[in-house]
Amino acid sequence: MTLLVVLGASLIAAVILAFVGDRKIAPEINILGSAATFVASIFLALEVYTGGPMITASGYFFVDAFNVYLSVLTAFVSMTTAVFSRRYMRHEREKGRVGRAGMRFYHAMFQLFIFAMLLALLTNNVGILWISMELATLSTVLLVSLYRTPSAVEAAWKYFILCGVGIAQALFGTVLLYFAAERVFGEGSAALLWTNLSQSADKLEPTVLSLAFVFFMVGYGTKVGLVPLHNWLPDAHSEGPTPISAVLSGLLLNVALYALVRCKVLVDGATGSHKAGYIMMVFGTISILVAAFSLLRQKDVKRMFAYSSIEHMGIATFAFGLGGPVATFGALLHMLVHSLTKSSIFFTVGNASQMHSTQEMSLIRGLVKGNPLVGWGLMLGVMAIVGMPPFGVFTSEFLILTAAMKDAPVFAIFFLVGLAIAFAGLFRKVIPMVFGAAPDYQVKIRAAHTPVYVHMVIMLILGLYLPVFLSDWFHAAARLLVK
Amino acid sequence: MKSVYPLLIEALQVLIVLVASPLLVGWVRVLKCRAQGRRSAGVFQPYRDLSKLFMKDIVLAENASWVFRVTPYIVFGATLMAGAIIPIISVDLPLAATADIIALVALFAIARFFTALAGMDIGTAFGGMGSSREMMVASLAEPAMLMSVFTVSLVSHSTSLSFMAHTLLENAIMLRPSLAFALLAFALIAIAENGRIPVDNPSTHLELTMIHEAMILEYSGRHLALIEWASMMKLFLFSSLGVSLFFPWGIAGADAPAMLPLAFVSLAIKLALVGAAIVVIETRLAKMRIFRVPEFLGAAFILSTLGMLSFFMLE
Amino acid sequence: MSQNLAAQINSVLAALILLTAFGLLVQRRIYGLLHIFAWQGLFLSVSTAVVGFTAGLHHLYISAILTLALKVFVLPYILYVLIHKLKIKKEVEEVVNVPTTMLIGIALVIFSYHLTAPIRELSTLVTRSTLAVALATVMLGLLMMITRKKAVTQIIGFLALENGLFFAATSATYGMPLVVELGVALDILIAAFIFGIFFFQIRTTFDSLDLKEMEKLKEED
Amino acid sequence: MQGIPFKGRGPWGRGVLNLDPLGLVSLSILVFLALAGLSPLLASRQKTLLAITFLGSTLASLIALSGGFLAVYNSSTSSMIMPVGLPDLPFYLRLDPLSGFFATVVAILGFLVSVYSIGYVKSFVGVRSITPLAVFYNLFLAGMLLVLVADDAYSFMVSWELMAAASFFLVAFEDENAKARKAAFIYILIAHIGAVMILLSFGVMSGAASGFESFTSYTFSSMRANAASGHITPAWAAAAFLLALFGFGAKAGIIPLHVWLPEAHPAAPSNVSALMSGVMLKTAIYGIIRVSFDLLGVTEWWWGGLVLIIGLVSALIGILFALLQVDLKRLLAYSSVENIGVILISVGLSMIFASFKMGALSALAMIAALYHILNHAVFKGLLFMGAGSVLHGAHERNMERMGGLIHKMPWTAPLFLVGCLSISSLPPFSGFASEWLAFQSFLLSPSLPSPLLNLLIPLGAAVLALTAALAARCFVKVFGVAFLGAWRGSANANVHEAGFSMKAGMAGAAVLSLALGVFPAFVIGWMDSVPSMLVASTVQAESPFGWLWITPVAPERASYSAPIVFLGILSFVAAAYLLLHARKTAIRRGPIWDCGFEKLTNRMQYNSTSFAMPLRRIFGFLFSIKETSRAQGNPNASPMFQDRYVYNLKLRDRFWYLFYKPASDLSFWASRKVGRLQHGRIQIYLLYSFVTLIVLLMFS
Repeated sequence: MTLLVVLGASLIAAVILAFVGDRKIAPEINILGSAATFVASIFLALEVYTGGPMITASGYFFVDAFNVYLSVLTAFVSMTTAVFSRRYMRHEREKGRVGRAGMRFYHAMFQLFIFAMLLALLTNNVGILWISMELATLSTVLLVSLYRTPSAVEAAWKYFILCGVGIAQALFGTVLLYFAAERVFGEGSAALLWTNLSQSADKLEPTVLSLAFVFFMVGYGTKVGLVPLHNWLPDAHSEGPTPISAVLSGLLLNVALYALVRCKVLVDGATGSHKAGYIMMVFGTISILVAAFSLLRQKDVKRMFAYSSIEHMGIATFAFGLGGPVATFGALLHMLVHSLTKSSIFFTVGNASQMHSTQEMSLIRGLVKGNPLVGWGLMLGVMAIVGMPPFGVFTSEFLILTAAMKDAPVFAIFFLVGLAIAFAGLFRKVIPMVFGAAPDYQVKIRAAHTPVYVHMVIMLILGLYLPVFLSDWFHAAARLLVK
Repeated sequence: MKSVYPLLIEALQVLIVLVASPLLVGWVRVLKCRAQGRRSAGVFQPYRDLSKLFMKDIVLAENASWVFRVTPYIVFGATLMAGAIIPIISVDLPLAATADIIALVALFAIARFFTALAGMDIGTAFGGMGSSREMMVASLAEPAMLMSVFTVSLVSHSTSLSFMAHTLLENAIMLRPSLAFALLAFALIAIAENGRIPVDNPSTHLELTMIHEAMILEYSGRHLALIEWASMMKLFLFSSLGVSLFFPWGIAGADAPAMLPLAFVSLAIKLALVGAAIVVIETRLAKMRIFRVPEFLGAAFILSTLGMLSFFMLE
Repeated sequence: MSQNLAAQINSVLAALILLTAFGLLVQRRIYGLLHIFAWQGLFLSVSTAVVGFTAGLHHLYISAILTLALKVFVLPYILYVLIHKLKIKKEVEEVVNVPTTMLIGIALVIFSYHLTAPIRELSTLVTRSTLAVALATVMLGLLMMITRKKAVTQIIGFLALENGLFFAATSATYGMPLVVELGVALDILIAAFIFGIFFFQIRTTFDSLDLKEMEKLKEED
Repeated sequence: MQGIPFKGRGPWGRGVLNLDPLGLVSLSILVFLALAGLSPLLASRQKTLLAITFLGSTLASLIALSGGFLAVYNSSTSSMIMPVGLPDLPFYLRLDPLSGFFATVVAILGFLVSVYSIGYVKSFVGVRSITPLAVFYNLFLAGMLLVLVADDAYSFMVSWELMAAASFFLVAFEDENAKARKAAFIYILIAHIGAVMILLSFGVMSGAASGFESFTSYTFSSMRANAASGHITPAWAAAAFLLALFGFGAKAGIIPLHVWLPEAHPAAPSNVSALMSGVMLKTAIYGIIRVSFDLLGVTEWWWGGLVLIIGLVSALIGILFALLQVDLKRLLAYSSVENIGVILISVGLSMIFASFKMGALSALAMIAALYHILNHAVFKGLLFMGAGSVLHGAHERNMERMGGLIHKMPWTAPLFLVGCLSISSLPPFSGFASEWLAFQSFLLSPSLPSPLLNLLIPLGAAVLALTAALAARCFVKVFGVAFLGAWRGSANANVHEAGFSMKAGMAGAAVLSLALGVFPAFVIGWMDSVPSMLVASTVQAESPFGWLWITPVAPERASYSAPIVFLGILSFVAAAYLLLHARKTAIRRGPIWDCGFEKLTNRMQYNSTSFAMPLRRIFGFLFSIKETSRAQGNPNASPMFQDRYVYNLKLRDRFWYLFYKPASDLSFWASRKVGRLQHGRIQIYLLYSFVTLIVLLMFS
């Protein structure tokens, strides 16, 4: 029941918003919709926490420790993003970067996007998982090109084509999976239910599944933004409206990684080897290194943080590939803290670039002088994202690094290099942006600071005092994922 | 008696250092004049100089601060303290236990530190130049000195001066390469530390060649007297340290008051010989350019380190 | 109709699909591309129907009809209208010249055959060896997207790739569950509308559909 | 939480009242954190903020001081568990003599500097907001104390990075000048890389245990257990040691990881640089000792050898660089590199002895190291505070424009002189005592069974001696150029003496460093519990009037009685003074001798550059020196008679060009190459995914 509310709220909101259009109350409805989703997801979480993993009668939906926290996270971040985008988009509207149709489209598609992601998280059917991933892509494509600037259109086109092709390959993987499962469960959707598949994964044909994993890897990996499938990501993040960049790198990447991990579990079960894990480790490490080195040379602030998202997705992928209880725990935690941190960073970056009406980092200066909340928000956010305690990212990287040092010391060296370079790249750009004197072209804006600092506080809490229920979930999920 | 005897020795020793040091300098001067075919002012001239200076009034530089005025006393005190801990005539010297060879080097370092500061206090180019050069010499000579005495203390398994002298006295005369190296190094360092030719010339006031004299150029009256006296004591102490470390024979052993006269005589002879050696060196050699000095001291440093190495390798 | 016959028909259709895939690679005129693409869709739906008939799976008929509607009529029509409206140049321009593309294509076919060889035995009698064709079609579609310069041709390549997927879904595995089929069809439809919108956006912003216009976003040195 | 007795009720509840050392230290940590949290609320009232913050930190430091002192004094080990952190990895806290000793060091300097800061920071009030300073100053102190009491990898890393971050913001405090920002960047970068290496080393040490089935393998106790039970193979142990050594070394500023130090210390406010140089570097030494002696246990002698060599190199090169500096605080920073080197020399010796199971000698070297840590904290703090009050009184950091400050700053000058005397290790001041101990432990080395070491160690002693002599020379230069002579700067500079609290802070440090020098026996007796905990043996040999002497092994080996030497010098000086002042003699002031050249100006004095010139001639090969001198005026006049000459000396840290510039160039080159990936052409991107697909298919 709650599950239906979780899924339904955003869908209904989307429909309503499609009709409300550019009215004054549209943002409020937007907030309301995602707030409802969030509340419902909380209740869902409570149910799962008390009652354990639940599966709906039809078997189409399945909620366990792994996806419940991701859906709560998704609902939460979408809510804060809605709150943030209220003022942000109003400012954009006043500056005339978005038209009436644009606003209508923006709000409706935002909710649709949330719906797609929640569907992808909660469904139990690997086929529907694929469909909702595709839906998530399609619903954001035109949001990326919302500003209709040449670069925006180009970015959106690349996003569309690359992710389309990638996701198509994921479909091929799904087909192969079904092809193998059909022989065990017979035809019909029973053969696509993840629960069934995971229970009797060892019966599945290993050759087919290892073939299927390749397609899953390339397919969902494209959406996770793993190098060398990442090229759409920086463009899409830098050209879209900031709230969209926030949810893209905060949520969509997570969901894609979630899909990939779900598939990896099946493949591991079938092949009984650790090959999939190694593939993921290699992808993760390459992503960390490439992203770190690309960070060094960025001029556009949102682009830079897009690369940092690639780096962190690489870390999480690496950790999932590494396996083992601690690394998996770290990876799950990392997905959580990264999305919180990165979305809050995008909020502050959005405010900063509105203050200077540019995304050029060389023109953004003296934030602390201009607006201490924005300045310190950015500084703390960056400290959090590079893994400085007492923020949550540190905790996850602590676990992942120590585990890596034990199980894969060779990778740990690349890790060290990557982290160092990324740290240097971010700090050498951010310090002059935050400190120093404020330039004369800096303007005051009415920015929403609450979302930023709410995220900060949560990150702080996660870094200093990880709640018991979370760690229980993570342990449960780790047990689920580590065979 | 038992308890008084060491105190007597101590007092006697301090007295000797105070009184005999100008004599040594005088002796060196006399010999030098002879060697260079000049008429000398006699062995006791240094005493006359000192007393004259003590009588004179003081002219202070306008810019001189309290550092400048307190320096002579500190230099004098530190040097005399050093004199109180080097066993010259007898090994059981109570104060010898309070400060070992490292402390001894440090005491000379204090004196030098303050002299250099005083040189910079008045604010002339000369003072600064003198201090700079002095500290350059010192910064190379001091480690070399430590190395060479360390070699001795490795041989004698102690850094306490009286114990070192004692052990060297105890065991039979044998040729140790390490000690030979150490002695050579010590000789070079002693020359440098006391500002003798070829490193420095105590009797010149030619601006460009001065080291020690440049620092104390502005001193006068009793200040100058104290500093001069201290430097005489320093020469005396280095010579006597050298002889008591490397040629300790004749020095009075543990509570053997009977040996004291003999100790006196032997000390006198040894120091006379040292003086002669100094004269020979100073008349044979010419003062070297200031930037040759590092090479000179580098040689000393290498020698002393070689001494230590040879102790580890050969003994 | 015996299994054997069905298998023969099916493999013929598979061959035809592969042929059309190659046809897409060689064809130099856009309208020609559209026709070939429509033909491919037709073969696809027919083979779906055949499989459904032989296996007695009726939901496959639905997907066959869907395919027929979408891939043979709707999408080609949309594309036709767009090309007409936007006055796109009628010649296809490619990055790599045709013979090379062909050779690569051949190599890809061999590769995918080799790849699917181990799982041929698992496949059912009727649809044996069609998986290789499906994979080959997917890869040829990808190859086409890589080697063509125009947005339109890329889209066609993309759709051809989708055809390959469908073929795999239907022929190799007797079709996915109906929900999935419907969902996928829906997505394709949305995608079609989106690229429709895109063509206009691109056209208005760049007044050309040449992808060369869209190479601004990069790490400049 | 095996092996950790749940002793000591924390600072909350009745815990405050009982004198559990850990309770006291954690109480002070809480006070610091509370102050940091409080400060932003007072941002509007800067004056009250100033008072509350620094009085509060003074108090907190005293509490920590008592705790640390007690822990060492009755060599007690107490531990407790704070219910924060990961659910199954709470913060384990533990205060043993080792951490107690370092906590004492931190607290002592924290106290003195906090007193000093009351006056020093006042000069910022009105100029800029001191709120960040107040916040991060307290966080910084809290972080350092936390590092010392942390007893598991997680809480250690958290507090370590807290310390780093706080000091980063302090370095960037005067953020409008780009140099400070750059310094802060370099600092935080190197610190972070070091932190990651430490993290990896913890990973090695804990990973060997339970294979991460549970998080409790992150506790230090289980790491100890691993090392003891031989879970860690020698190779892994070596890896852990090396990672830790370089991780901590980056923070300690060993050559060649020192480059951040001379940038960050001048940039930071002087009270902060006093803390950074005085105690923050020591936390790194703490880490090295903790990991090598406590967690891993020294097994291989080459560990000690490596540390020894690093120490020697850092000491010698550090002091040489220091000698050539003209910026006072920069010079002090380089001298900190030297002192860290000196400390590491003793630590290395101690490790060597420990690896050969020579308890007594190891303890002696350890004591030498600890003693020098304490001394350096005090006198380097003093010197930085002095530099601060010069900066505050004369608004000048460049020694070339100083001089004669002794006349204008009658208090700062003598206090600074005390600092110079003890850093030049002259008796009876504190520096000498530790140097004496270090030399003793060198001279006891012949009993080592390894011939290689027997050759290495004399060289080590030589280098140490050379370093000490050069240090003396360096600080003659500092005091002589800055405080003596005549003012070289602009004529209308109004130089004024520091305020009361600043004088008080410096005076405290000066008295302390004299006391540490005169009564070493007490100090050693107090800190003997540290080596007895680490290497199970102590140094102090029995002798009559034990408090009067330090007699490392046996009275006949060596003995040093600082009080008597002090009294001796004093009495001789007094005697001379009294005797000479029995007769009244006039004292006239006269002009200095200008050897006939009438137009002497203050700029003709020897300045810092000219003082160091002979050294440049000798050790020039170590630096990258650019020396230019050209004549200004009418070109057709003979070069002899130009109206002015301009001499320009550029002196750079060669290591920057040896390691760091290549590294950054390399990474930028790599990023250019990587940037090519983002080519812009969508076909290329599709090709990437195509190729990826093919490759993966081939491998599957």
